[in-house]
Amino acid sequence: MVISAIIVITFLFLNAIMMGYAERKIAGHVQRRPGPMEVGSHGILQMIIDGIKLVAKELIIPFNVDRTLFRVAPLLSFTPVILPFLVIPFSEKLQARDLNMGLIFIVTMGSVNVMACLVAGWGSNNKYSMFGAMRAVAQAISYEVPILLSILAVILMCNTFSLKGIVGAQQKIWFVFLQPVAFLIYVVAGLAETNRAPFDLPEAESELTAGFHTEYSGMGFSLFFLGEYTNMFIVASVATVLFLGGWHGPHLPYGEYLGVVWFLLKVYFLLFLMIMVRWTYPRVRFDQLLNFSWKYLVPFSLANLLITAVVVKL
Amino acid sequence: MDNIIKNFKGFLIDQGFDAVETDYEQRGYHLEVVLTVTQVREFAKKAYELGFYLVFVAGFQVLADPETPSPHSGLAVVYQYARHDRQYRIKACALVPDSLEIPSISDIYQGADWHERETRDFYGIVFSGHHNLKPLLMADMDVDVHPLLKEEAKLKSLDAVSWPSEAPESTE
Amino acid sequence: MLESEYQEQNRFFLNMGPQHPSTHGVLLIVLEMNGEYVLDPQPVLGFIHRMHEKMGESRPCPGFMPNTGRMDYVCALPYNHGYVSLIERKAGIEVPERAEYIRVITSELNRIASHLLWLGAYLLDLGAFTPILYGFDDREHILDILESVTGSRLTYSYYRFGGVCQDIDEKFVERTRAFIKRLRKRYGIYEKLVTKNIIFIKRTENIGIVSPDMALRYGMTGPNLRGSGISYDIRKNEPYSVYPEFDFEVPVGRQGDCLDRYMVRVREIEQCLRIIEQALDRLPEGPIRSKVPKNIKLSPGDCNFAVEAARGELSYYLIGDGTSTPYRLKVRVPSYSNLSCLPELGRGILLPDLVSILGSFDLVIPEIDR
Amino acid sequence: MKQYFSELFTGGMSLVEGLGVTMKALFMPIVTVQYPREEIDISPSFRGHIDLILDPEKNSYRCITCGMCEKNCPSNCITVKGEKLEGQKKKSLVLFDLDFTKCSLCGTCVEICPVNALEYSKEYNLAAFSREAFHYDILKRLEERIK
Repeated sequence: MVISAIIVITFLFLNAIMMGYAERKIAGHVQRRPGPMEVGSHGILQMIIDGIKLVAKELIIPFNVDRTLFRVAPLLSFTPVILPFLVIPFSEKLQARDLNMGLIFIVTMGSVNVMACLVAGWGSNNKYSMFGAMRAVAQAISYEVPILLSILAVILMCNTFSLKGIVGAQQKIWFVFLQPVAFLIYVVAGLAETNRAPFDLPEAESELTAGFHTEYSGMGFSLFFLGEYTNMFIVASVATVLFLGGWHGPHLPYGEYLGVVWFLLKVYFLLFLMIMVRWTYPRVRFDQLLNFSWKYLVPFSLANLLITAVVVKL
Repeated sequence: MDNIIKNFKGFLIDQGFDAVETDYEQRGYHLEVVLTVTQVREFAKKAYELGFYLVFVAGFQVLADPETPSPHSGLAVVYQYARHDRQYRIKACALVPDSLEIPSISDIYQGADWHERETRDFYGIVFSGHHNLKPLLMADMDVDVHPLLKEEAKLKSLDAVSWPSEAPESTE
Repeated sequence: MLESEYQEQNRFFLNMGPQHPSTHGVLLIVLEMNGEYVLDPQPVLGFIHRMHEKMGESRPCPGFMPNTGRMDYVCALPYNHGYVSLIERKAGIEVPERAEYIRVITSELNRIASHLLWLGAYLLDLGAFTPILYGFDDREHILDILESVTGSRLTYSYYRFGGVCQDIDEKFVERTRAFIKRLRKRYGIYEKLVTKNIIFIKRTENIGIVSPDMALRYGMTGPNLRGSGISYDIRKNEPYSVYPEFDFEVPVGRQGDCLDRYMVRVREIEQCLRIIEQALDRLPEGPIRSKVPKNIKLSPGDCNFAVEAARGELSYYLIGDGTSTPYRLKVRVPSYSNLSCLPELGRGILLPDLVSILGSFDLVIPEIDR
Repeated sequence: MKQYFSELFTGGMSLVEGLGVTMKALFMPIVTVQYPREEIDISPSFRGHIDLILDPEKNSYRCITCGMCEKNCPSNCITVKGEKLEGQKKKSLVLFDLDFTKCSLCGTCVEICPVNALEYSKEYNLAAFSREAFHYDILKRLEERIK
């Protein structure tokens, strides 16, 4: 138990470091510049140095903040994103617990995350943070709906909430081909759920300076950072499980373990797309974001669900 | 020159404004108007009706002239107007009386708001009727510092900084 | 009644700036807000006020030359152009034709550089990170070209009374032509990445509509005015230098929203390229500097010169007193008047829209504060 | 209703197109210069701070200490001092100080010089920890070059 916990946490940090590095490198090349180049060959150690810097930094607690909430918020953002690792099936045999309500568990944990934004924004005693928090909550609430609806369409097709069961149902054909609309809706809503551009309104740099984590420095900030990347990983891996066939892929020796290779490949492909999207588009406005959810995503996912239900019944 | 311009000049002459056409090549504006303090708003209103926009409001300082018939404090305000549709630029100038007060035109041309505040900052000219005459470019604590006021020794009389009163057209 | 009381209670103030990412420098806007709605934005200026006008009055007129470029460092050459033309008009100095052509070419290059920088910065305000670096990529070529002839990259101080300080050569012409070709090829990138982008359109269309009457009342000029559908460009309406010899259009917008202001600037880049092309084709031979007296005397009387800077009408107003030092030098900067409409324009809009409007005005704060 | 779908479609297409641009850029070569390791050539007309021209005939400066540059400098950043040394007809330069913290690089001094004694240096790597470091003694710089 302890060992697997250590493995998960190590993986979390590694993932965040890799993602941070990839993000900066990809951003660099998209903008026709090389990205980090100084620390290590091609700047490969840059994120480690940055991590050390953040850890070593003084924790600044501004005047008049709610100290408890201010300190709790980074933990709140980090803890719930570890738990879903319990149920994610990396390959056929690499899964800590195959809960029969696995999907529900992940979705629940995913919505705890927004609490962190709210608490951080409220506790910071800063108007910009408060704006960020309010936006985060409104955004999370309106985007949970299309996420759940698009997930439901998949559930209808395989009759189980167990993640392993869902992957197993995609032995022959991935659900992305059967449920393309649900997949698109899930990815878009997932971007909003993880507060990534173009839906990064809670931190909206050019409007709210840094949104809910304006006042955070050092370790507090890096926990938010870790939380964000881990959350991205979870959203991408759920998408992989639900739509991209999980660990399925061309046959590998020791497939029941090495399926993890395919799984991670798919996850990181999705993450790559998410990064590219961030470095391409402007940010949407707040009311447009909500409108988009209620006017496009929800009706489409409802219609999709309806059609799925009818087809499955037939 | 077409109708609006003619109309405008006619109006100015009728109203007793002192309007002189000037050589554009030499001065960069077409019409020079000397306003009295009471005419400032009237002039702005007419200019607005005829579709002129306000280019800027600026002040300048010359030697004070306490003698009659035209006593002034040495401060003057320059208004420049221009048009969007044709090449026509007007310079209007008003000498500020001893009370240092001149009516504000910021309710006619909202753009004059900041220009007037700036002029107040630099010269201490008070624009009466301005809704918010706080320091704009200068700091709040420097309400009484007016950087563009010159020392007595450097001041020149109004005549010394104006074009010679002979019409410049005669230089053929 | 109840509602207004509720509104009253929920008002609060938010300081946007002077270190806010999207105020582009040290501009402070005190926002009176209700939730995310801006009730009353009041700009607070003067953080980098340097009293350029006083400096102009306290030294002989050639000494103010370098200052002009410091006011608007993004588009310094039109500022130089206005000032040298003013002194030339005042002192009756003739300028050789070749020098005027060079001035036009370099000024227009500088204008493109300014518009490219603005394009990127505006998109940065709207949350897209990449266009600014593409803009910088193109702008860098312009700066290289300008550096090869002026010797510096930002604050050029290139023009002199009666001409320019360095002649352009074949290589400059070649590089400029190559750049024109290159930039035309790059239009597609900007169009696909920005102009057509649905998120961008949604963020700018029908936002911050400046009516023609409002533009007139506030004395707005430049692309901000042209966005409202009024075709007013000093280069066309009050031609100076050799601009009347070139064939170019003045792009105008339809209704004066942020998208129109964006489109006007983007289309203006193409017009600038056209002017440069024509100027390069017709570039006359000859001297680049006329004989100018060592000590320029500014005769008594006032004089005005207006040029079209990248952001609008730039007017220098000078009162001479017979010495070589201006008695009074007023600089009318475009952004000052453009920004002054913000309190009216920004009433009752969302905070992100305010950012969008601010960005679309293309503000350069040192120019406003002078 | 038609508009609803057409907007969704054109909007979606525009997003895909935008992604295409950045995807393409991802695989294009980089255009930036890695400054401390790579350097680009400085344009020959680059205007750095001023330097005295080394006259090859005299193997010395051309300056006649007339002080025109000092007088005409808009920022008052040049100090020129000349003294009549023994056994010489003309004044010779004893101090040519440039206060680079004030200099606005306008080039007035170079242009006004009656004997063309000044040029622009090509130095741009200018950084120091104190203000005083930017008071360049140009005469000393020239003497170092002569050596």
